[in-house]
Amino acid sequence: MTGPLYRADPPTMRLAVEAEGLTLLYHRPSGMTHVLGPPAPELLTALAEGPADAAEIVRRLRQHHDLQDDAGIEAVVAARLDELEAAGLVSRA
Amino acid sequence: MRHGLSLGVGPVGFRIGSAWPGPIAALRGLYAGYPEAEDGIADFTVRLEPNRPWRRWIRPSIAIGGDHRLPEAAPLALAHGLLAAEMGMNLQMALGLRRYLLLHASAVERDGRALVMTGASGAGKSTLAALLGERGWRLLGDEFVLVDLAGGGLHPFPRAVSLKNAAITLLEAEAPPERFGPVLEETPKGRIRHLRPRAEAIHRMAEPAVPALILFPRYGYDKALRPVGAAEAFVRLTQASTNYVSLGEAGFRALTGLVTANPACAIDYPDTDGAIDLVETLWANLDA
Amino acid sequence: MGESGRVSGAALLARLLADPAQAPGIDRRAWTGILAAARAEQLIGTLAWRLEGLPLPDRACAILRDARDGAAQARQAALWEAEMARRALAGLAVPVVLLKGTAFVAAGLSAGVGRAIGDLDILVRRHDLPAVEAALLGAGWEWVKEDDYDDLYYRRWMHELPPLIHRTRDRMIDVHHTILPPTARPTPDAAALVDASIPLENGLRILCPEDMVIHAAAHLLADGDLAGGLRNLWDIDRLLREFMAEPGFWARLEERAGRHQLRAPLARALRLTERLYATPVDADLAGPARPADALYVRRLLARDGWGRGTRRATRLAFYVRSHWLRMPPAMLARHLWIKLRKG
Amino acid sequence: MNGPDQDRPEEEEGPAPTRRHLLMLGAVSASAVVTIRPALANTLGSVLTCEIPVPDRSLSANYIASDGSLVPADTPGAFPPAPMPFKGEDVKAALRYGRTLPGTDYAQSRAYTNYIRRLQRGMSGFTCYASLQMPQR
Repeated sequence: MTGPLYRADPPTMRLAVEAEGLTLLYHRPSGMTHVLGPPAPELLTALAEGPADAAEIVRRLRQHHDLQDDAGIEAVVAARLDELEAAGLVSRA
Repeated sequence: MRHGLSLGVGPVGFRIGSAWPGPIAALRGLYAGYPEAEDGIADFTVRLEPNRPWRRWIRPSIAIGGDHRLPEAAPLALAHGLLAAEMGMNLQMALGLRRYLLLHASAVERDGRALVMTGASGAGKSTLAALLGERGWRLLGDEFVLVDLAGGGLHPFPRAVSLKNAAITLLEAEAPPERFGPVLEETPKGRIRHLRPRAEAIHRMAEPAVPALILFPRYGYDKALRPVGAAEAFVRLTQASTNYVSLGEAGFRALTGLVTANPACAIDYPDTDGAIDLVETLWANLDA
Repeated sequence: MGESGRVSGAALLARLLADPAQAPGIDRRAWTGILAAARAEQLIGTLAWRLEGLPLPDRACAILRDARDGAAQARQAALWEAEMARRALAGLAVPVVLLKGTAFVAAGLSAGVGRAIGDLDILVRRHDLPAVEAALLGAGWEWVKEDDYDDLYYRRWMHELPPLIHRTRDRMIDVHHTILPPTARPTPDAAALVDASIPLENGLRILCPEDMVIHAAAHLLADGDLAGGLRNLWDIDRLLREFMAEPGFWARLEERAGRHQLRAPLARALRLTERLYATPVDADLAGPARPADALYVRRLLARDGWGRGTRRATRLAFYVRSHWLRMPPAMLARHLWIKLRKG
Repeated sequence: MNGPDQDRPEEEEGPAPTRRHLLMLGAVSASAVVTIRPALANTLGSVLTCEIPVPDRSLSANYIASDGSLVPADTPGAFPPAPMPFKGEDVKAALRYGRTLPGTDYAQSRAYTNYIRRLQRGMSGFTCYASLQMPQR
């Protein structure tokens, strides 16, 4: 399937500090700070390879992680991408 | 303006102007021994002025103005001029400071290391700092803590402590009368009396301290202690800072540096003596 | 400067902006007043960049360094807000023209250096307004006010939608369809503004140089009471110095001002910027000095070294004038009646 | 005092982790992004006292209905604008403990406090109202 393509700024545009399973993230283009919980940082890492749709992002996640549960996985990823888009960390390519 | 005063508090210089002589005379008394703004150039201007021209004489009321102002600030009675000046200075700091990360917190220092306390107003951070400041610690500040953006050190901002209601009696038993300002009755914040910090705190106001412990105190609860992780401390301190967001990357680096390098604890306490004991115990065990 | 005690805070500020070389000679005691006036006129960042590198007292240098940092942050926030608007409107494929401060920094113009930037101002074609409004509302912007009279007032009489604010970023956007209220006497050619606009790399647009100058002049003199006028006039100085080297600039400026019915405000803006900032201007286009010019200068410099507005009567006169410019007399009366009536 | 963790942009942390680990995705509805917002309102209340006009001066041609909405002047059952802005402390007492605002009766005070509850960002009094919402204030 092909959904909308998402893209993220290159990782050099972000500063990240991990603490207690959360990621404190400073986004240079916006000057904004976000606190990210899983799987938001992993989605940004997956998009570092280049723009992708939700299905491709899931494929990239599987390369590096065991995913807890396959049912509804794309729906969760899509919901997190919406959040990241609203925060300005991800945009439609 | 007709009446004015130049005042240095820690690394920040103020010029305070007033339409009336009273507030300036009161400030001169309270801030005896403080230096003028460095180079005679003030970082911030505060104006105490009538909000309508006739308000200089008829039922005088002070509008708080200056470099930075908020249209929603409520005017104060002329008799509360010291409080108006304090609020005017606070407002400049909260809206205008960029040289340091500003935390709405109190801090005290011993052996070069600093204890930072932050919490909502009423949590007791100011009273605790004032008490510790009378009992062997150096008061760095009762309202604002300035975090150095490059080195992470804490710069003192030892303005006069603003004591409210019950805290006034508490401190009157600890500090000599000549360090107190007049009692201000029925201000919007209740009864207020200002306390000039000990001379040491003023003489060493240019000397920063290294942070060692962050506390989130809460007054009026059963004694309890809970370690606070770096992520939670980070989020709580962003909400205690008026300029975190506007400092951008420098603010992020300074604040993540502060919370990852220092332990943080939430403490609940039923009374002030209990709190002081708790603080001293935590401090003694810091390196254990 | 021995005479600095007798010169208004704003006059000293204007003098330093025009000629930064005077700054090292300034009496130490005058600095606090200059800084207070510069903050009140929203010119502290601009001043800080103008004086960068000059030998000044340490504390003045430190304060100006903070002001440069503050301006850098304002620039970043403005560009980001423009980017978020771009993302929200990208799907519409309509021309979106950045105006004022955001346009200056997006285009890298010297008028944007150190400039304070508040709301995001954009210009779109009038018939694109409903789609733009809907796209912004769908992307997290909300109305600031929910009041029928104000809403109707904006939609019928103003040159913009009622202001919108973003739900999470707390930033306002003003969506314009022309550069003066439709009720104002001059009627700029709004379609020509968009047609002549120039695309930036990211697809957003800026006005062409001549229209940019004319918009700045209209903003200063044909709309509003000259509050913040010293800053708006500085924009004009910078834009002119940047654009005048292009061959034929003054002739095109004259032609565009005629098309937008804004020759008189442009001429006065040229005379004022020459007077306050020593801008080299085309003498024919500026025209001969008028007696009222002195009144405008008086209003522009009505700020003392405590940052207070002075010259109450002059200010009031320009306030009344601003309403006069905006509305026909009958409408002005109706507007003031509704605004002033209290229960 | 910049710690070793935070001085480096992400890319210096090397390629994607080689060690596979279980990634918890959570529910669709669970939020994973919290944005830090300016905190002026939190601290404002303690650095100065503020006041709230009812209604916003630019809307003062209107009356305030009992649900706090703005209605045309002289609407039956609605109240005229308050002549003076209310002090933050008085508003807090009214919101939290149900006291009436100074110079008002019960119904009028309820209409005004309902108006204050509906304040939005950008309207005068909003920052003051927001600061009153903070715990412990």
